[in-house]
Amino acid sequence: METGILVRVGYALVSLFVITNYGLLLIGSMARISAKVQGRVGQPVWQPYIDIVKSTAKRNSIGHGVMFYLGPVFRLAGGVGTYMFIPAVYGSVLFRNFSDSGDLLLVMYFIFFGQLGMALGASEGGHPYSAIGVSRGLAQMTAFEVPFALSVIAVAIQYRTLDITAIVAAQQGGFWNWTVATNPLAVAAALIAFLGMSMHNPFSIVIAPQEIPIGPPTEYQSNLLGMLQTNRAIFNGAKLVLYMNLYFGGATDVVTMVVKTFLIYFINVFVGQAFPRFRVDQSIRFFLGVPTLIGIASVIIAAI
Amino acid sequence: MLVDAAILVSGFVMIAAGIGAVLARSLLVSILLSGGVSLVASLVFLLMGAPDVAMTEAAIGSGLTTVVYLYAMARARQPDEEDADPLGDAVKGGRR
Amino acid sequence: MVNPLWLFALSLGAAFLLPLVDRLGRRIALALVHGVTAAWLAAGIFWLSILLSGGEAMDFGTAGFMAPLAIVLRVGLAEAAGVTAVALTGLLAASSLTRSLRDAPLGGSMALLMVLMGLSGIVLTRDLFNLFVFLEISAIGTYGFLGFDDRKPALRAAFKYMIAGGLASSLYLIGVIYVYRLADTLNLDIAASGTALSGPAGTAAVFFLLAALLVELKPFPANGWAVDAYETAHPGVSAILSGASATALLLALWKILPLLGPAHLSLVAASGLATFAAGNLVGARQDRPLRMLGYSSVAQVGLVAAVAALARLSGLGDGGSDFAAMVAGGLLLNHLLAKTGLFLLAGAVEDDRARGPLSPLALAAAGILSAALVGLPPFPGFWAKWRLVRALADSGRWWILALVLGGSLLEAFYVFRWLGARTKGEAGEAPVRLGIRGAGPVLAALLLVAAGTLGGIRGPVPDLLLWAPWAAAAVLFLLDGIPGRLKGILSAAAAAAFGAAVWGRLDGLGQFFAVMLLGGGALFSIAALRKGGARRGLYPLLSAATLALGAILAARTPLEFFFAWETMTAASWLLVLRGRDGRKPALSYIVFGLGGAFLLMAGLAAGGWDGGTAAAGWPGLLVLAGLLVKAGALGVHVWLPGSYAESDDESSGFLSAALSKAPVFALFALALSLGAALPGGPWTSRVLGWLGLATALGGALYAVYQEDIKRTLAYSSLGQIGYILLAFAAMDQAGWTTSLYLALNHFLYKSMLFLAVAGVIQRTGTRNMYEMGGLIKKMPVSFLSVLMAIIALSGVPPLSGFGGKWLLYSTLIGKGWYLEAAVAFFASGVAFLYLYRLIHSIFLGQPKPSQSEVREAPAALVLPQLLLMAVLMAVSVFPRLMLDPILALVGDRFPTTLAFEGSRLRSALGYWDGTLTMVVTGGVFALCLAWMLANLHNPQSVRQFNIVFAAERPLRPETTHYAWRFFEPYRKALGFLTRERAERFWDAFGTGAASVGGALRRLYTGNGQTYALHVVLYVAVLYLLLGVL
Amino acid sequence: MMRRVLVFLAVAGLAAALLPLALGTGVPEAPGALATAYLEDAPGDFGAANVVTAIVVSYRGFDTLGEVAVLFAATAGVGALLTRKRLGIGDAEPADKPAATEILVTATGLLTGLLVMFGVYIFLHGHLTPGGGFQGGVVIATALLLGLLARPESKLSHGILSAVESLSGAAYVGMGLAGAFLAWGFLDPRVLPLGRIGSLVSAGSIPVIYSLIGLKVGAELSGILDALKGDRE
Amino acid sequence: MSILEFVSRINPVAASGAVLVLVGVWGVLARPNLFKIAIATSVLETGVNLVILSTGYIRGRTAPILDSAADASTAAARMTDPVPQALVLTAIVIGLAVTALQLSYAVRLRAAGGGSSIESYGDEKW
Repeated sequence: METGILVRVGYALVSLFVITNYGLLLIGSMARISAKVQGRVGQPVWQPYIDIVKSTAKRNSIGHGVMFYLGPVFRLAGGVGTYMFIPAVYGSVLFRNFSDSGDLLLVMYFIFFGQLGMALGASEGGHPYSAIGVSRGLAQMTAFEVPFALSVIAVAIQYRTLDITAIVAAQQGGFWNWTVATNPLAVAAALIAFLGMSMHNPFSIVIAPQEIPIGPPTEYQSNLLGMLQTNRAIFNGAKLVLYMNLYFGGATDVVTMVVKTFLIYFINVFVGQAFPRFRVDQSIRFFLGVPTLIGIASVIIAAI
Repeated sequence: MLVDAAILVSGFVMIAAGIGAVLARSLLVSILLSGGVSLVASLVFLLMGAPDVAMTEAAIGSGLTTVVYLYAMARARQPDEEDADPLGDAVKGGRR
Repeated sequence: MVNPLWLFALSLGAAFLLPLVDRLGRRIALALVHGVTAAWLAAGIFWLSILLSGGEAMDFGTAGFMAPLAIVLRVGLAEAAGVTAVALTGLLAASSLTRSLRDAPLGGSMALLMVLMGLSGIVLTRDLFNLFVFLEISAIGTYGFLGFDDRKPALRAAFKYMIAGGLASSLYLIGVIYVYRLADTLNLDIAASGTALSGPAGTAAVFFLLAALLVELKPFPANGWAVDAYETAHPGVSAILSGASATALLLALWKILPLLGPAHLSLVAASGLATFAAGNLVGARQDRPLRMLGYSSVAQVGLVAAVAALARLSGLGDGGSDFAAMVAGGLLLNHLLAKTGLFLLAGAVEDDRARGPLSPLALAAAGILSAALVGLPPFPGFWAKWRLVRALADSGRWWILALVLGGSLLEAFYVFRWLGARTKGEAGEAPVRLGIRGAGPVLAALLLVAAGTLGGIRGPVPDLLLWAPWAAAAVLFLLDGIPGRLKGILSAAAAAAFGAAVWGRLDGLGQFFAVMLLGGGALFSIAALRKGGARRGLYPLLSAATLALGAILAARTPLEFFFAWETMTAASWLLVLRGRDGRKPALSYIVFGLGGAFLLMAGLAAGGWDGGTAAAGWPGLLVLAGLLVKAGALGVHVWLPGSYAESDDESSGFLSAALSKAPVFALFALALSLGAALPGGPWTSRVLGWLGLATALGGALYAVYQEDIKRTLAYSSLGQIGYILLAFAAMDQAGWTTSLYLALNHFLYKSMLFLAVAGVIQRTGTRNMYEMGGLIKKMPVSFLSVLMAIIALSGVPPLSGFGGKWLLYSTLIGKGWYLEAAVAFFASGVAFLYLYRLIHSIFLGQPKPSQSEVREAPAALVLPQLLLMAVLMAVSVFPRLMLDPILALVGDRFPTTLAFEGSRLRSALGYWDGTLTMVVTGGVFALCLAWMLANLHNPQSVRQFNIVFAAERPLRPETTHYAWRFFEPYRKALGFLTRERAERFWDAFGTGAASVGGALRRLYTGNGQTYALHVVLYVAVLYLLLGVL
Repeated sequence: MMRRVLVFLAVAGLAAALLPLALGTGVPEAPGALATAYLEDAPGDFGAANVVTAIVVSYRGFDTLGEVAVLFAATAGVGALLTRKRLGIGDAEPADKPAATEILVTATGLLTGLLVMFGVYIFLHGHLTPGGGFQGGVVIATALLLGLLARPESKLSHGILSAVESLSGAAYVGMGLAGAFLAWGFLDPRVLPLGRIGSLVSAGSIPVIYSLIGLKVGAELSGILDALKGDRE
Repeated sequence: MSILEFVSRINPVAASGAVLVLVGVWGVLARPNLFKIAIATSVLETGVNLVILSTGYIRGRTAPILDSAADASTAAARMTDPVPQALVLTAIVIGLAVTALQLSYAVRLRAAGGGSSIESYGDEKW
């Protein structure tokens, strides 16, 4: 296990490179699929790459202050960090990342790191929409965290550990060992929470101010926006990997990982297309309703 | 026994006078009746072999006390009728 | 020994000659009056000194004969004390009476002499009929005294007083004569020695004596006449009535106690307790200070009478007369001095048209007197009440105990309400100075301090270290004139010195908390240097509160602990009261503080701390409940937000960061005394856990909706304490580790937040977050401090706060508290809301033009913040700095589930490597930062309103600073959770008590005849009860 | 109505307490031990024929001193309450002016003198016959009252009254102290020879004390009447 | 027990005194006039005095005053109890003092414009 620190950093960079590209392609392809479903042509799969390059290459950038600049840094660091704390592929030294820093709890909390920084940076922009977006986002976050937490607890009970690697290990040996088979309620709760977490429809009101010009990151453009777009890919990937690890048996190789995460993401987008948007207060009440009950049920099942 | 009887009779007189003193509407009558109670009491004291007390009761209880009452009534410009002037400020003569 | 008859001769001679002396001048006459009183005082003290040094009580006969034939006076300890008390009250009242006596007819001065002599006679005589004579002397003196300065209300009251007095003396005479008839003596000792009074006739005869004395003691409801007199008479007269007269009458009651049978004694106890309860209930409804003090007087006297009767009835306490003397005597002494002082003081300050605040000296006197009245340490009432409560608990009289404590709480409520109002006065009015009229109250206060301190040091708390808070307060108060900053440094030095002094005697837990409690005190003392000026009162109180926290740690016995605890409560209450709008919050602070303290007291007294079997039962639970009130558990938290918000900014920080850890410490100490268990068994742990959780969630939810920064922080503290309780309740290694870790962390980041916020408030002059904005550029250090603090508080890695979260969830899931874990997760999510808002509304968004001149906070605030940031970083990078000592502290009391492997902490479920997390995060952050900087082309800073704003250019920051009612949608969704149920409950509770008081006070119709009816009915009912008993 | 019921209940309750006691104790057959001791010892102890006086002035003399103090305090109170200023009586205005005939004036003049002498007689013989200082004092006050009635414009000399009151009171206390220093205790009358029982000069200082009481009481009661009349400054 | 015997056991002084006490108390409680209250108090006091003296009432005995004929040794067998007498003397004088003071207050209150009923002096209440 003991690997030289430089080697580990190198591995981590490779792992990061993989997830970045995968994340970008995933977004691109999903947008494409959505378009097809809706009968449009849609954007090219590599459109995210174009966006990032374009943003980064902009010649001018404006700033509102130090925190404004640091916001995207926090955001990107948050996304990268989250990924860094998750073992992406079970048994792989390359994709182990820095998962020995902490267990599932660390990952769950590190998710907030980027969001917090982003919120602060956006706030310094002085645009009211940023604050509105953040307030909605945070409000919704508190709600969807509940079913998610319950589901995580159910997993922890079930496998008697919070160590992600151990959780994956316990699910090896076929579909019937996966959490989705052993405790489907936990997975259901977690997936509903995922919709909120990804701010997909019907929980996309948070980014509604963004749609006017573009939401919490209203004031962002150029290089800073590029970082945010990069993060979107990495962060998305990290979360998908986490879900896969917790509920879908993890992955023993990169291909499995790609397939599984793609499918998880697909479910989400698919569901998202089918529902209208909730207002924030509605979504809060929603999350604290049925999904929470499902979560509690999953905990009870796991505990029995 | 004769003394007892006398005391009992005096007792009834005193009680009657006492009730009268409480019930009388005229304050003057009240005062006099109350003095009467004392006077009869002093008689009882005498009958009981307490001449000291009898003297005192007669002098103070029925005598001086009655005088004090009368003086006070006059000084207070209190109408004789008990219910008169219940709420005051009827006595204004010469005062601020 | 001086024959007391000389003194009577002196008094009478002086009184008889007074008209002649008066012809030489009123001053000389008054000097004679006061001189005679001084002679009584000297004699009393002389007797006391002889008797206390082992002298025997002595009897003095008259006319050359002794007991059965002649009247005998006795000088024993109680009598000597009584005479001293009466004369002392007379002299104290002189300061307020002298001027009025000079202007009134001579009758006033004569009446004063007569009253005091009569009262002394009541105290000294051993003859029942002679007692009647002295009762009449003091009564007639009182009647004359009530009206001496010709104020009309007092004249009215005097007439009512006379009617009731006449009834009482008639009853007394009837009693005396039948005692004579049956026992063939008028001498008390002879009457008590025989059995002649034990039959039904004797019982009835004694009943009349007793009823008369009880009526004279102003029992509920037969006391309207007295209360009217207290309210309307010259304050000096009221002081003598309430102090001296009550003392003498209680001693008279005490004297006839040997005549009483058990049924009589039960009557006294019942009547006394009913009076105590009703007096305080009605008193709570009073807004007229003198009348309020009147109700308080009757209540106190009722309590003393009840205690005396109970002590005799069934050997309450150790059964010895020593107990009755110490408790009843202590309560009486306390009442005497406090009430005398308060009447004089209230008379002086309420008499004036001046509505301004009190001058510092007057304020100190008022504070001491009120605190003494309520029974706060170190005054005599505190020691007496402790013994009383202990005895009541020992003998299982829980109802009485509850009644005594409940009544005391009510009393505290209304006395402190008055004090709060007087302290603040009305804005813009000149301060009220007492002048010569202050002599009485100040002297009374000093005597209280002296008596209480001596009683404590020579009695149950000889440890001088525990008195340090009072010493510090006194010294700093005396130095209050010197520059404030100097005092601040002294205060911080005192905390450090105290820490050094106690360090050696503290165990690990104590040392751990000493860092927070004393360190916090020193820290905020330094922070207080931010403002110059004298800052009167702040430093003495801050220092006293800090040292009291230290004393709590150093206490060895339950009483020492409680002593320090109440000291802390009192000092911190005054800190709250010192705040600009501190009146109302301070009142609720002290009422809940004392309510908690009384629960604690009951529990401690019942053995809730001794680790014995009682402690594991509900005495221990009472202690626990008391601590929870002080910790601010949800439901009894209503005192917390207001007091944290309205006190001075450094005080708020001190309260929140340091003082809130005192109950936490006590919880640990309690559990440790039971061998690391909670009283009441496993259910306690479960309930406590949920309570902590509810507190955590409630605190966070409430915090979300606040507009006031300090309220936000206050509720945030509430929530954090909730987590600490939750983890503590888990009662295992992980739980305790978590709890202690959270406590220390909370201290760190809440200190930073309050320091930063203090700077912000000082610079902007507002506490409303929506009135700020964009301060990041003006106050970067404060911003950084808040940023780090909120990252830590929210538990986001890599700062130390995450350790707390990780430990918490590991504990909860490991313990099987799954639902708790989920709710905790929700609560910690909610925390993000207010934290974000805190930093956004203040530091980010649009700057206000009015705040363009704002500068960084003063160095006194910035430097401590820098220090704390460094500490926070250090413990974040190296969690073992903090966790190793904590793990050592928790030790192996529980099965071990947590252990370090290098820098990695491993639990039963998972692991966490704080150092590695920090390195990875730092690395990733550096990478991202480098990328950002590398691609930053031609960055330009834009003007304030240069934002993309729907094709418009906003002109005013108000339109673009979205800050007011920030989480409105959230309120829409979850607002129902934060309806102020607890507030409403306590309000309803208060209203209920108030309406009971209101109903009771309808009895006080103001009609003298109704009062007389109450007297007769009271006697009739008492007689019926006597038959029943 | 409610009030009447309550008053009835209160009085009935008191009756329930009082009547059994008053009626149930019956009539004693003989004096108790204490009374017997007084009856047997008083003549020997103090040489007073009137045992009641012996008790009042000596054995329980302290009570009597207190009683005098009560009266004194009451007088002081009355005097302080009822000054002309407080009663709102102007300076010139006489208090009351009932008409008095010449005959009445003359007669009362005579009677007053007689009454004063009678009063003095009563208190001088207090140790021998019924009566004593208080009764004598009342008689003296009555005499002065008559004088007041006869000559309403006349005012009692407050100076003299007050001096008499003060000095006799002080002398009373002085007698008490003399008892303590010259005899066996405070108010012990045995500072003077006891004399033969039944003679005027007997019973030690009892007659002296009773006389002082008489003077004091007379002055005080006169003072009360005077104040009620409205003559106090 | 015959009625006569029963009556003879009752102390007639005590009985009348006790009833007078009740009458006095009733007067104090029932009549609102200031002077009436004072008068009732006086009646009450007289009743109390009777009750006091009743305990010294011994049938067929003389006043406790020695005349020249009798000597002290037989006095105790002939005389009544002197103690209640001594006490009553004190009580009577005190009663006068109280009455005088109470009346002065009534006068003073009236002079200040107050009414003759005690009900008009209820400004201090609750």
